[in-house]
Amino acid sequence: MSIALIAIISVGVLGGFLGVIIGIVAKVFAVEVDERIEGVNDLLPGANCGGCGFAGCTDFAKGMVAESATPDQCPVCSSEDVKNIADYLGIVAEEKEKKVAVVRCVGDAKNTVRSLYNGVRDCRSAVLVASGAKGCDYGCLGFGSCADACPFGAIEIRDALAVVHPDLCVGCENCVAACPKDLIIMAPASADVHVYCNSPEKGAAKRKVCKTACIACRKCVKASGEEDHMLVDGFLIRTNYENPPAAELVEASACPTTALRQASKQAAGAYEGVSE
Amino acid sequence: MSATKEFTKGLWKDNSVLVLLLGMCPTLAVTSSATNGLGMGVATMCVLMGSNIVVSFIRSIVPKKIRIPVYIVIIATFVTIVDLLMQAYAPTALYDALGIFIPLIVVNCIVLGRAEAFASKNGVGKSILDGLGMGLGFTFALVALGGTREFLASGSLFEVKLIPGWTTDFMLMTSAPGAFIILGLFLAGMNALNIRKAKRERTSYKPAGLDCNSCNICDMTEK
Amino acid sequence: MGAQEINIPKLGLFLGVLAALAAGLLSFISTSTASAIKLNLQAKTNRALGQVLPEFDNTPGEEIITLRSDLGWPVKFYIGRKSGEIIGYAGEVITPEGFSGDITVMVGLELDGSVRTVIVTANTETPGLGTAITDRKVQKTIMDLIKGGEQVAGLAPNTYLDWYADKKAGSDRWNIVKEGSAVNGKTGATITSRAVGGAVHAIGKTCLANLIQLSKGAE
Amino acid sequence: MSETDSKPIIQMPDPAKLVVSNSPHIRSGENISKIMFIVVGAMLPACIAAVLFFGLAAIKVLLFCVVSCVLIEEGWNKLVKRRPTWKDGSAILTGILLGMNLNAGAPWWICILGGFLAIILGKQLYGGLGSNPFNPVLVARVGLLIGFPELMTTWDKPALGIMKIDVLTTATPLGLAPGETFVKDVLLGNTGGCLGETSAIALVAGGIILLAFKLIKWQVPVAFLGSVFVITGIAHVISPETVHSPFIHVCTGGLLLGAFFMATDMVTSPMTRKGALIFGLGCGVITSVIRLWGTYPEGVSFAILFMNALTPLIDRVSISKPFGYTVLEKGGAV
Amino acid sequence: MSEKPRKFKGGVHPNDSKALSALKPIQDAPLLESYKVIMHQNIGAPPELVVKKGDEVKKGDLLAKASGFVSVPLHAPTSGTIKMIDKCPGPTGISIPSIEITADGEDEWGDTFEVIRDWKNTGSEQLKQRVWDAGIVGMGGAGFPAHVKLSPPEGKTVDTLIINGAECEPYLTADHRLMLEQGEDVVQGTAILARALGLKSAVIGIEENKPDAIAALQEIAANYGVEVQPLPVNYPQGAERQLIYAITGREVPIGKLPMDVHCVVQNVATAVAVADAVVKGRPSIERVTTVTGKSVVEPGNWRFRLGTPVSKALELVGGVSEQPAKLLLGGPMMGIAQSSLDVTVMKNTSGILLIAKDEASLYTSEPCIRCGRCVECCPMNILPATISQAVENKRFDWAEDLNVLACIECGSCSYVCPSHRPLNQHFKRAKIEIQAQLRKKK
Repeated sequence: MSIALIAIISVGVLGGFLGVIIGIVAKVFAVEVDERIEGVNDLLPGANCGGCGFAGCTDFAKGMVAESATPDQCPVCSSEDVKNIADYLGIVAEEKEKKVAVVRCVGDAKNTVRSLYNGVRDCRSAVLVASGAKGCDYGCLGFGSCADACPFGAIEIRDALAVVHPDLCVGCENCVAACPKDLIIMAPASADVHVYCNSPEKGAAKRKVCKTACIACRKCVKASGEEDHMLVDGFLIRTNYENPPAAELVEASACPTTALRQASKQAAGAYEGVSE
Repeated sequence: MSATKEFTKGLWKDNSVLVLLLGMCPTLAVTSSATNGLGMGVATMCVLMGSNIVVSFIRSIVPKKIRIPVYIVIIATFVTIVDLLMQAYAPTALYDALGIFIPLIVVNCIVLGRAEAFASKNGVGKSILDGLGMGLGFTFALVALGGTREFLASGSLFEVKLIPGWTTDFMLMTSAPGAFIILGLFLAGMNALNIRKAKRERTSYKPAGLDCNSCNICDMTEK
Repeated sequence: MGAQEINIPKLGLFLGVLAALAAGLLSFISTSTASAIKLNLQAKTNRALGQVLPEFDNTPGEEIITLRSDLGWPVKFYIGRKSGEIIGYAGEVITPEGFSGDITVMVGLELDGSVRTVIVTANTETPGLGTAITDRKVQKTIMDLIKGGEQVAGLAPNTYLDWYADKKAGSDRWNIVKEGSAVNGKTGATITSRAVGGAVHAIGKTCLANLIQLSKGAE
Repeated sequence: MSETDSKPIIQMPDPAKLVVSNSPHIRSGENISKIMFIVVGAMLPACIAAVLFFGLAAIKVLLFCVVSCVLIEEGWNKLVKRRPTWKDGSAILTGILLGMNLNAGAPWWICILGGFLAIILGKQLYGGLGSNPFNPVLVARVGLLIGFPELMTTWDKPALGIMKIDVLTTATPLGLAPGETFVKDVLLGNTGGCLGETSAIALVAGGIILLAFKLIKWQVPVAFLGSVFVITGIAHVISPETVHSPFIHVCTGGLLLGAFFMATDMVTSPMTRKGALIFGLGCGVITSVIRLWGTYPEGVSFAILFMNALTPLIDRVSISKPFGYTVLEKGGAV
Repeated sequence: MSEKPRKFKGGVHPNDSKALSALKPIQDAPLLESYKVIMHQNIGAPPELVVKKGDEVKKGDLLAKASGFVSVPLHAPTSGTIKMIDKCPGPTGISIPSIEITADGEDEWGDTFEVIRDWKNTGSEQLKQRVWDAGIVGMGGAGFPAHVKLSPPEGKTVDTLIINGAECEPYLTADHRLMLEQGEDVVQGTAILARALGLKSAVIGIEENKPDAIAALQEIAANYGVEVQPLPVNYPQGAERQLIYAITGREVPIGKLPMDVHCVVQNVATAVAVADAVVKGRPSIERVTTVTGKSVVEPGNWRFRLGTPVSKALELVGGVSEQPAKLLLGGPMMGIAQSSLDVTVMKNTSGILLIAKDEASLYTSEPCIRCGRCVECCPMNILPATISQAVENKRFDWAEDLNVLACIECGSCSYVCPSHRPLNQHFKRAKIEIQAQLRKKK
């Protein structure tokens, strides 16, 4: 048993000695780290999308702890997540309306005039050649630069047209910068009805190149009544996102070019376009 | 998380070898045959469960500053116990094959990783399940790797020749490059399966432990 | 949260007690498995000796003569006896010339010093390559399992090791074919072949040089 | 009406059928398959020499390799849903080169396994043609060498004539003791070795074809062969009894095959001329080191694979300064 | 400077196909019923409109005046009525404002500029002003206002004027014909430009594949103190930097202008326009353009007025014999592909080219096999293959490190690429992205 005893004593003493050393070192070289950063980081979704304006979730967490950012800046967090973080940090969370991306064009391959483009399959490169070779100077090129930029897979390219899935979109705005035609806007998630056209040209010129362009016939304006749901902007109608219309407006207005659509139904592929 | 989930996560979703890429040293070194893989897997599983139990027991009284040394001591103790027990009671051939790798379980990051990431935060029951699941997942991965390599090398499995006419061994598979190649193919297959599943469910697949800047697997899911 | 209190004595005490506990546990297990491990090792040596020596009835593992080869390697000779008569020697040497580390070679020798059987008891050679030289392994096939046939007892053949049987070590070591001599070397495992050949030669030569001493036994 | 009738009908282009693309709008006649098939053509002399010396066995090996490479490539394309690529000729070329790296007596399954290693492991897993960091053929050769060391290092002894009854095996000249090989045999190809390393003359002829079509940079073979010649030459002068003459070193052991057809593989060698020179020198030095001090008698494959790994680095250091480069202007647009 | 010209590194030798139109004399295009003059025909700011719908204009009258220093005025190509001011497809594919003039058939000159006969004794400021007033831009393709190049900014001096008669683009013969038929104008214009810069002499660089033009100009040039320098045939010999190097041996630093090495380069057609403006008092309202292509019935060189639609130009040459693959404004190496026949001849339209299906280069983006041909032929000595891969991976910072900003978009790399990769498009993209980044930083 003496060997066992020697082992126990020597190892025990060694352990104790090392423990003391660790303690001393920990005390001498202590680094002040705000543990809240770690805590906040754990509460964040970890998407690293950059939608908050920081270089990633950890950076954002640092920003929040340093009070240079607020939890509601995270586009991915649900309101519950935001509240959790706010509670953790002991601040009051602001309610922020969730935003989703809207691609303001529904000129897909069937409904638009386009010439034969041959080159890099990327919108930002394609726009350098004959401005993208689409009949409409303002329309979606459909090469999916926005879909590439989306970290959440919320944009789908269907028939050479970018379609946003509002349920997957978290509003990080990465796609907005990616679109060379500046087609994508961030609209409140509560607004489901959008005018899917961004061409300021005259109606006739638009019709020549695209069957689904908004020709500013104002049927929707009339159908929406007196309440300013729809705004007239030159040869284009826009949704008033301050006061968005109800989903029924699409049915009621019977848009002749189907440029007025519901985002949710658009994502589900419910619209066929105009067949004349 | 339910108890079943604690158990099953280690088998596939968070498989320590095929998903988390932990414990590469034993994975690559001992999987030249299915038998070796099984032995190493079971030995690691024993250590993992033992350390998980003890760490989980003492988790509330361990001072934070010395938790890592404490875990190391516990793990090292268990490894030595396993080593001695194997030397005494396991078949000689198995001990000969695994002998030099058993002490290496001490620095197998799966064991320390589970102690730090799971057992130190959860109760004993859950920790046992976690250790068992992770250990089984590890064993499964090692046996699969070892079996594949053994079969590709000589057409045998658990040292039983399945294809009698196979006379010339393909030594690339039993050597270290073969280990890397087969592991790589396993990982690719694993990702392919997960991506296909994610596509079917229209979600994006994000491998554990990878951040969005380092790979584009999610993009692949969506196209 | 907040500033962390570091209680140095507590840390030391905790780690010390834990380490002591671990050491206690280990010494207990170590003591209780010691005999089994020793038996295991002995069994291993005996199994090896059984393979290289003719049938014996003493415990050669306890009758050992250690000599030096001309290269200075220690060669262990186990003496095999039957009814007190010496019936053969088993020489064991560890050669450092292996491709990936030491190779332990055991050679059973007749009384006149000619080689009887060669086995390799420990090696870390490349599986499938170097081990083709060193291993005597019976390959079971699926057919054997299905038929459930009895395994043939005895030593599995290995062309490379069996080549040395009935040969006496000359003054020069056995060179492999590629180097212009007769040892059957394996292509791709030249180094292993050479190392095993060298070890067998060292044992054989040491035995021949010390036949008289060996014939007297260890006493 | 009468006025329009008298005018000749002028056919105008249909704007809807006009393609828009970025400049330039014309192109030289080059394409990948043309390049590949010229290289295949350059392999022909060596193939013919192989058939002359090894007979039907050589044709069998070559055929097995080509067919298995093409089928495996197409199988993979099917699996990962890519369009067929065999027409670009790269798989055919890989097959021929693989066959040239095998023994005439190689069994059929070696060819198929080699095809698998080359196409899948060497090329497709990295993303297909153009993305592979290592020469696929050499990946296969080294894989087989590690996998079947015995099979891959015994060679059929060549003899003129198509039909062979008896096949003798022999070691590669570099595996024999110095002085046993005759210069004439080496030049014509009457020595042991894989299909593509026996006839020095045929290989050089192929290399000249490649150079004439400007498909390879002369810097690679010249630097490669030159450095091996110089280093083994020095070693030969120092100890003629253990080291072959530099001439034997250059003409055997797959060095010519490697220098003209393997090291010059476009995908895995540097793009700049300066880089090609560094690459060739590196290959030569490593080959010589392996041959003189290593355990393998040849070493060309390992040298090229090693330099393949360094190619991105070489590309990086060998960038020449752009026209009009001045340090001050770097990185700044005006 | 009669020493042998230096050969720049790289370059390609495409089949020049100039024989189609090289022997066809320049013809004057008949007057059309209407012209659509695109407002923005120069690099820099668009000019300001000075007419409105319904206005009567005479030939050469001002339609729009310069809106700044880097901007040139626009003049009426014929007499008639301003029909409408609307949008018309521009060469880049985007519709741009344009002025449609209905011709009255009179083709009557309005009050044009005073003729400067004695330009040899006229001050350089006055000559420069005339070049500006006449709305002259670089007619080789870029459309850079000519007067800006004649006005070196503070601290920069010019010692060499080079007139670019290389015409290295395949197919195009407009400059070649100009030099043959209007050699006097070319040389005179050159001398005027030299005077405007305060120089005594100038060099006209011509590729050796136009020996008749070299001979013709050499005869005249001596009278004006202008030199003619034959140049080796190698595309892109006519690129500014390569031309300056060939003639003077100076390398223009990346990101700098020819003026930084004391050189000014003007095109042959610009010289003719300058001569017209000074000696004849005419603004820049027409230009010589080659209409050619394998599928064109009668290729030729025509003097078109600005605003002539391509469809009308094609009618003049008898249309096409088969459907072409591409319609280009400019040469095949650097020209811009069009998808509409409504685009019009502009000041910098040196050619209207129809590329036949069998010679059209379609990009397929096969994987790069790193053959290095692009590296060999790049006249700027950069690594096109590597840069294009960086761009494909959206690593514009790598592209910048690899000096993509030095690229002159000559298209040599895409021309030789056996993988048919759209290298040039990648570089264009990279340059735009990098410049956007730099602007953001500022």
